Amino acid sequence: MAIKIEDVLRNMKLENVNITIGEIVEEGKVKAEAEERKEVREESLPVGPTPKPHILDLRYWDRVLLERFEPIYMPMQDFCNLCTMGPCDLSFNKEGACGIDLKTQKARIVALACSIGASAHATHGRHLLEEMIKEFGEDHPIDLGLEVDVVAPNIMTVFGIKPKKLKDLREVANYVEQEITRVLHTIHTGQEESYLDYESKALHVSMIDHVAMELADIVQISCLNYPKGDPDAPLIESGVGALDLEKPVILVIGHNVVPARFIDDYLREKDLHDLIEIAGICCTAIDTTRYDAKAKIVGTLSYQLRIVRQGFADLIVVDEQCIRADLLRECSKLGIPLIVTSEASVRGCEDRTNDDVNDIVDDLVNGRAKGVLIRDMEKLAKVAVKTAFKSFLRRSRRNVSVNVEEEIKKCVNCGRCVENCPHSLRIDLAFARAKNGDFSLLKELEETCIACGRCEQVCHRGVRIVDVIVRIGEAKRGKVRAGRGPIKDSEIRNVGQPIVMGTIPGVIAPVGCPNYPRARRELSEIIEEFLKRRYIVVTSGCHAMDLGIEGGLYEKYGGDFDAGCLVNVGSCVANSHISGAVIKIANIFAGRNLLGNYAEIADYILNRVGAVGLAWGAMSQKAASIATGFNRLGVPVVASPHCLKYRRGYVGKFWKRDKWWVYDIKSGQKVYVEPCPDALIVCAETKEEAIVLLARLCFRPADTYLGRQIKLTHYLELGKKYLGCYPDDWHLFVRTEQDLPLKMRDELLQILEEEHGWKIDWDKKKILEGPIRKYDPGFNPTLLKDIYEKYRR
Amino acid sequence: MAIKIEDVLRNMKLENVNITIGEIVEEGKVKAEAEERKEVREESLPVGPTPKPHILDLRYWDRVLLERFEPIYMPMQDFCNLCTMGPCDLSFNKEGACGIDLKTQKARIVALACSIGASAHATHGRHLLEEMIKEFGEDHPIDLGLEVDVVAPNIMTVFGIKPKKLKDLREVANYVEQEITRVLHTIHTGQEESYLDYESKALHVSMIDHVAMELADIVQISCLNYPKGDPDAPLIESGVGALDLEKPVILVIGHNVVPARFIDDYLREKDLHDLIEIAGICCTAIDTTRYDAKAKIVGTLSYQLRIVRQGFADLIVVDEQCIRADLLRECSKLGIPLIVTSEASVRGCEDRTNDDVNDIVDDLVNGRAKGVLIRDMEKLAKVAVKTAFKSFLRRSRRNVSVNVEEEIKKCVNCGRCVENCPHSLRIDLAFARAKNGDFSLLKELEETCIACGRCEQVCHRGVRIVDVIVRIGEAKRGKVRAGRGPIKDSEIRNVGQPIVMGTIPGVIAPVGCPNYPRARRELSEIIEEFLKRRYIVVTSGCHAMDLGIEGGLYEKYGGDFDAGCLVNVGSCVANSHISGAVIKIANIFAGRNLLGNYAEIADYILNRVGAVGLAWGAMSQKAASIATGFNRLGVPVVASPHCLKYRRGYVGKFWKRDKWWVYDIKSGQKVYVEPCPDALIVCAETKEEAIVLLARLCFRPADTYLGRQIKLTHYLELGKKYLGCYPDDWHLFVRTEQDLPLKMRDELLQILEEEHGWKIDWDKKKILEGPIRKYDPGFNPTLLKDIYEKYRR
Amino acid sequence: MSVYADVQVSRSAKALEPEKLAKLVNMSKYPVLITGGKLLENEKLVDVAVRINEKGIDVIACSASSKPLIERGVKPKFTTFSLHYVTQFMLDPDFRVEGKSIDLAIYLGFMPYYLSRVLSALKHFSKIKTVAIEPFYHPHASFSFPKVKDEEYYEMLERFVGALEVRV
Amino acid sequence: MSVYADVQVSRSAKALEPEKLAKLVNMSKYPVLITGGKLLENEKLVDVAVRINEKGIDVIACSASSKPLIERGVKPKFTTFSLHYVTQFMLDPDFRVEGKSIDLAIYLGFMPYYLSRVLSALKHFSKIKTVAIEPFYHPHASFSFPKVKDEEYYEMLERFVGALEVRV
Ligand code: SF4
Ligand code: SF4
Ligand code: SF4
Ligand code: SF4
Ligand code: SF4
Ligand code: SF4
Ligand code: SF4
Ligand code: SF4
Repeated sequence: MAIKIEDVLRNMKLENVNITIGEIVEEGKVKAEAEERKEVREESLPVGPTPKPHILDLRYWDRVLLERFEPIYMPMQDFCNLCTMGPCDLSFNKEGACGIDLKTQKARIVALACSIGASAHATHGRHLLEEMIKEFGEDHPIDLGLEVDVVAPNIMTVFGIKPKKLKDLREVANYVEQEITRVLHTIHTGQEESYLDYESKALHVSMIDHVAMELADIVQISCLNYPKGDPDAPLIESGVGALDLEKPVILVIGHNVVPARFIDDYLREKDLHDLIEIAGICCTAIDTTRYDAKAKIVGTLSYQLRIVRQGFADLIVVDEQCIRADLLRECSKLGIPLIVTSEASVRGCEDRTNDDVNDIVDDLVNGRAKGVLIRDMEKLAKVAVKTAFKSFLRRSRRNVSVNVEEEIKKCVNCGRCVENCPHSLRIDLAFARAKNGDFSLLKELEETCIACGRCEQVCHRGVRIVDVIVRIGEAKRGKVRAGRGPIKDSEIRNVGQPIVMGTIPGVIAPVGCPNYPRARRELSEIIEEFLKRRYIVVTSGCHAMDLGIEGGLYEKYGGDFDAGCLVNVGSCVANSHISGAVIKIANIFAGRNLLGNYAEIADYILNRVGAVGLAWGAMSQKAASIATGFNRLGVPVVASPHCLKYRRGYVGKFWKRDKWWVYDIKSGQKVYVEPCPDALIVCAETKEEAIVLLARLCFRPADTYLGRQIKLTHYLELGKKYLGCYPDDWHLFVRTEQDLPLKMRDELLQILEEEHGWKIDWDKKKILEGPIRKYDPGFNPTLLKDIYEKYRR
Repeated sequence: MAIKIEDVLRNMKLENVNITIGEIVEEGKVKAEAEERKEVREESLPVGPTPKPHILDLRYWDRVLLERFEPIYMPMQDFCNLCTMGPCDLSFNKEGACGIDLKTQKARIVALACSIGASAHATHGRHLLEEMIKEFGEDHPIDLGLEVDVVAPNIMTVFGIKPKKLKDLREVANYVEQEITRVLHTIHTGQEESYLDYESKALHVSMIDHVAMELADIVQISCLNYPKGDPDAPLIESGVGALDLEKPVILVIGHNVVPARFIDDYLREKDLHDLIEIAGICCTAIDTTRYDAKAKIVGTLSYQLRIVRQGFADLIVVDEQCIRADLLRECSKLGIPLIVTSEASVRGCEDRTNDDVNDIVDDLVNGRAKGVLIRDMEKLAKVAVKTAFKSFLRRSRRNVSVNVEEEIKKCVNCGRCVENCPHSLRIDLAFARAKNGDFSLLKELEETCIACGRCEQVCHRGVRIVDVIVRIGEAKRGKVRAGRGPIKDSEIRNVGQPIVMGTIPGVIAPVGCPNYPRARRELSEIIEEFLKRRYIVVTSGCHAMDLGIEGGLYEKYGGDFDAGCLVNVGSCVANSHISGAVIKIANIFAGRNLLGNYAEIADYILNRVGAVGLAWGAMSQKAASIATGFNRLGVPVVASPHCLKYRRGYVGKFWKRDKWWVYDIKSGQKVYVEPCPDALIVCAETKEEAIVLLARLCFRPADTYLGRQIKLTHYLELGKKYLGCYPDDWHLFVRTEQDLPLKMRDELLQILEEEHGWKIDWDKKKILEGPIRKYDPGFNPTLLKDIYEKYRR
Repeated sequence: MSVYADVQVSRSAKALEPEKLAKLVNMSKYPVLITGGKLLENEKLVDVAVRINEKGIDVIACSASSKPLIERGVKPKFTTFSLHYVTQFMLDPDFRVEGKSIDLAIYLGFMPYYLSRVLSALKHFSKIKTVAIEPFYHPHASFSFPKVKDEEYYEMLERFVGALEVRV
Repeated sequence: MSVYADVQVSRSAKALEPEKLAKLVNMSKYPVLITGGKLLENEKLVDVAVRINEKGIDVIACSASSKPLIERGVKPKFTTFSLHYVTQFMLDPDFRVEGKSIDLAIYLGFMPYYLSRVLSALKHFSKIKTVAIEPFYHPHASFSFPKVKDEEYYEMLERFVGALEVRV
């Protein structure tokens, strides 16, 4: 008896009369007033209690979160060897020579990972800022288009200013670097004694990460003519299959658009634009195509080794982050020239910045230099283009032939590769079957392999495992909508109410790295389930690529930020527009002041905005800080099984009733509430499990009964579909019979009575006893005493 | 046939005629001219090629260093699990899933450790700077006393300005934080492919660390009325035995003087100064006694647990870094109140900043609050003093009794504790012997134990091992000269020439943490050997304390920066005065321009200034960055056996002749030189080995023959004394018969002929053939092509 | 006299024969079977889980493995919470399944690296005994199947199920 | 079918009986004995080193252990370089001691944590075989004494020295 969502929606319309009461009304009113005073606000915005917060300033909010969402640690390593008093055996939560215990040590490592992640975006942002100031002047306006007035929600909420010009961002960058340094300081031996305080640091530096990302992205949007919140940003030709291999191919890899942009400009300037393919891997791919829609996206991190091994890249230019640490070795094996451009990723290459262009080109093409460092971007562009043409002429000399059969024969099926494969992929079995002509397992292997190369490191028979795998695959092709940047204020105005009411059942944000095998395939399946159900889907980074290349979803779903959309905001740094969008709901829709008002905003989001992140294969330290930054803002994240390796989750216990309470501003009471969301970061093993979990984490205490009905409908349906039954805890989300989907109401009431012992008035079909709390349309929850007091006054 | 150093010196005087030629003359001249133009210089100092360098700007210098001083890696761990693609087995230099190999991964960890170290000092410095600006205004002058004109040699050389007021340091702090963030960024998965580039980052961020330390220390000296280069800084009562236990004892632990200072001020203000003991552990001890010579130094890190367990501390106030991570747990077991004050080290304590003083005091004294966070230093002072008095009244209630005999009886000599002891100390044997009434091994154990508590973590019999050990020890007592801060310009003027000539045989700088067992005892033995031989000894941090408390050396040796002195510059951050002093030699004595001129200065130091650091038990990440910062500046460091756990050394190969060359500015040629120094950071196992090694690393290519004679004399003597023979490589340092100590000349010439096949003209007692190079008094070495070209012009 | 302790691993699972593992389960007070995502792909594992359940051992179905189990008539005690949640619950001494406290957990059908983390958490921070009946040896479990060849794995499962006593 | 590889240690030393260790040394082309600081405190170890040297095995004396050895008539090939230096040299395939390339190194008398790092470096980055005849089992060595009780240690050293053939 599947329930059709359309029916529910239709039913709801009938009942759609008296819902604009209570908080919704209040918020509407506040909003209207706020709108009127917009001009005034611009000049004299009030500043909240915590502008430029340091570690301790928001600790009280962290304590609230950590009380509910208890950290869970899953050590990767029983020992610590961070200082020379070690190594210390901390197993079973013993203490090391400095007195630290295992849990605290794990929390310390998490805080460190988040610091590294934040430092990556901070450095990226600082680099862009200084580059753009050099080029455009420090008075260049920050401009995300006419329809984006709240240009920097993260910066406003955290730092407490609304930046107008590039120069305003310099003090933001200083602040970001200061906070990262301060958190890093705490990693030093001999500091925290409680894991809760390291978690507070992880949360803090990850919030800073969102500020850093926002800084980076608004700089590049403002200066580089990227799409500015455009729902119809162009569709980019993507996938290996999209490349025109008749042309020289310049492959750009990394996260920073600057080198690719100079090459692109140079090509246009010299009218060579149509003669060369610029193709990208990882976030540089996304940002390059925001700059020039004719550039192409090859794919995600797991394509790096694949592409190199295929030998058709005539030049590789790398910038920073997420670049394989064997790229120079791999390229030089095939004679592919490599240019490095970033201080972060020099790879031992000689600095040739001051050399003659032709000398560098010659050295690269002839293999005298395997890779070179060029720090001058104009020179880089010249060298890159010349090298690409010359190298193209030698492409045929690159020996990339693989005798698949022979390689397969070499294998003795010993399984050493499997033990070393991060996914324990059964290479041995795949090869064994292939020997007998059955290539199905090998095909399957190709689909799931992340092309990391660890298997090859241990094969004593020298089987070219990755080469075989690459040879088996087909060149994928698809379209990815170019990263549009921010969500427009008007869009927020439209969806704010349905999101907060719950009538848009949720915002699903797939963001992260696809280093979970099968992620490419599974991700699209998960997301399409939600697109069909008209959730808002907003994506970025490598996940955004996969949804296009593997899923072909951009062609099917619109780019407006509204129910059933698929919005690609951009590269990793564009994640700040996702956190920014939820912040903007609190501001534009609900009229909450942003400036220096982080805790209030996060509390608002946690209780009202049913947004959930999905990191189906997060890999990097940046992924850790991005996710943790969402967490501090009150946005839960579902992660792939690999993410357990981050060692720490924030997972609440639904069965501990006393953990789930809020202050109700309306009634003036502390009330127990349903446990929603009941985790801030939690892993799922299968896509089926992830789907149900995502739907579950969209519930919010402030849902209206209409919203709750819709959310419950999806949750129950998805439970039936994927778990084979209604989920264990659906009844916890029922406050009143009105929360129950109309068509299922009788059935559900019966279950509540029989299985959960609730008292039902069957005449009126009313629930008499059972729910955690009564439904009150004016319910106005907060977890913060100061917010409670402020609004009670 | 021991040679008396006095004889050598006497002999030298006879020959002391024609030595002020060559470079020495040149340098002298330049110096004189520079002096004359001082006024002018002040305003229009030339700026060298690399002001505010970023990572890549000094990479060329790093490459020079790393070419000679090859990194050696000693993995602590075969696996990497820094990202969720791992864990990756990197054993035997295999590559992980991101493509990184084991060496590069180890270098990455080193760069990370140095970043953490630098971030600690940076945050400390930033905190002091903002605190002092708040109190003294941003125009408060940077003032290190009349005799210190070059106030900030590190800042000048790296950042390229000479700061005059506090506000000038703000941009320095911004730069420091930016650079740390940039280096941290490179730790992110997927960046470097070559260990050399991670080493370059480690070197860079460690150079930044010295800038950060200097910033911190000149701020506190300028504002807090510390000794300003005073050779007669007061002698501080130190050691547990120095405490007056009839008074309430406030114990301050950490690295940041601010909380202790407020308490001290409050006591003076309220005339309670004589009624309370303020005593410190770790660097806070040093800085508190720079502020108030009546405060007392208890000792180093390894005293933390000892003191707590003895129960006489009536209140512990901690700030940041190097604080045991079990302090709150340990204190609360005995009912010792704890106040935390720093964002870095909150330990789960509640923030009571806004509470009533009496409430906090009551909660602390009654144990309702085990520890509290107080962020307002004025309130802290009040709470601390009240709490100390009240807690003092309850001191007798703290149960610290240990029945040593009973504990010893409990032990079954299973050895589990030994396996878990970082030093494999034979607790089992010590207890076994003690059972039979022989306490000698237990005494020995007490001497070597660092009181880390790991043994107790695993004893299944619950033996109170640390308590027993503490009970066995006696309360040490000694005097430590208060940290004097910078070396005066006039002192540099006096010793610059003898140091560069070599007639002061070397500068030995014991800096670091004493977490190597026996370090306390051994350190003093090592250092006294050099004091007797009239080396300059300049010390800081925990080593500075040990030399007083254990060695009693301050009372024997003077505090002027000159031959045979023992100068304590101060806490960890005062290490910058040691790097600063060697920089000042290049500037004040040799007239080299400092501003933005790092590579030239470091090259000068490496080739001419026979300064060597000694870290006899370095523990922390700060120790790593301090040492590595010295290394980039051309100063080698000898470290204790524990320091192998830093995983990386910089150790040259004396037998690879082609590694040891310089450009000679005078002759205009590339010349092979003696391999000196032949390591930048290298470990020794025993104090005997360390002594010989220190003497060996004092040789410099630019030594005059007089200097070389003296250095050889010590080296040969120490070889005989500690190795039982002349060292293996002494002949490599002989360029001419004049290099040979007069009294030993015949013997040595004979050895050179017989064992090394040198040709000797026995009539003239001249060496005809054999040395690596001829001695040339005008020899003017550099490793940098650009410096060579600059001075050849 | 002893190992110099810088080999960086603490307690490793005892690798036991299936019969011995079953005996441990038989001796436990309230054992549960926790099932993972491999049951969605591998009918044989579903079968094993069903038969373990038939011996009277409660099932907690993770990773959506409830679906095939329910189809085969199993009534899992939980169906909705991922292994990450379930582990967090189990780490809390207050956690009860219908009033009962889990003292032993059997794991079947999980990705190895995923399960490994969970076993590590329980090893360090709880007293619950963990038993991995997986095709990989799991060092962080209390007890694990030994390293076996693929073809032997199902036979070992058979032996394990066979040796389980029916609980009442 | 196999171990799930997150136990974080690679190859561990074979713990062998003294006679077997001696046999390995006998079979090597150019073995050296490297001595450490414990010789300054422990006359028995000096004795062992002297007797190993008498079997024709060259000594590299680190940590100032040359002093007692020279007093007993040993002529170490090196006296001045710390173990850190010597290891750096040995990691270089060009390194020769009087023209000879070390293929096996015996370690005696070092602090366990200090030696452990060195053994780890040689294990990962060289082909030289390392033999630890120390009172602790050294996992990173190629071969090591097993875990023994204190009193047995000297007896094992005796057996080791006894089983060494005289080299010519
Ligand atoms: S930081 Fe603490 S636990 Fe880690 S190695 Fe150092 S002393 Fe041991
Ligand atoms: S390691 Fe090599 S030989 Fe062994 S199974 Fe894998 S591919 Fe085959
Ligand atoms: S390349 Fe593919 S098969 Fe090989 S180890 Fe990596 S993920 Fe496994
Ligand atoms: S999503 Fe992850 S893998 Fe992809 S570019 Fe961003 S950080 Fe790198
Ligand atoms: S950083 Fe590289 S080596 Fe380390 S765990 Fe990640 S993929 Fe493996
Ligand atoms: S662990 Fe305890 S019982 Fe065993 S030797 Fe050490 S003190 Fe004695
Ligand atoms: S407290 Fe002393 S004896 Fe115990 S483990 Fe630490 S150093 Fe060893
Ligand atoms: S010397 Fe080392 S242990 Fe001592 S205070 Fe400084 S960093 Fe801490």
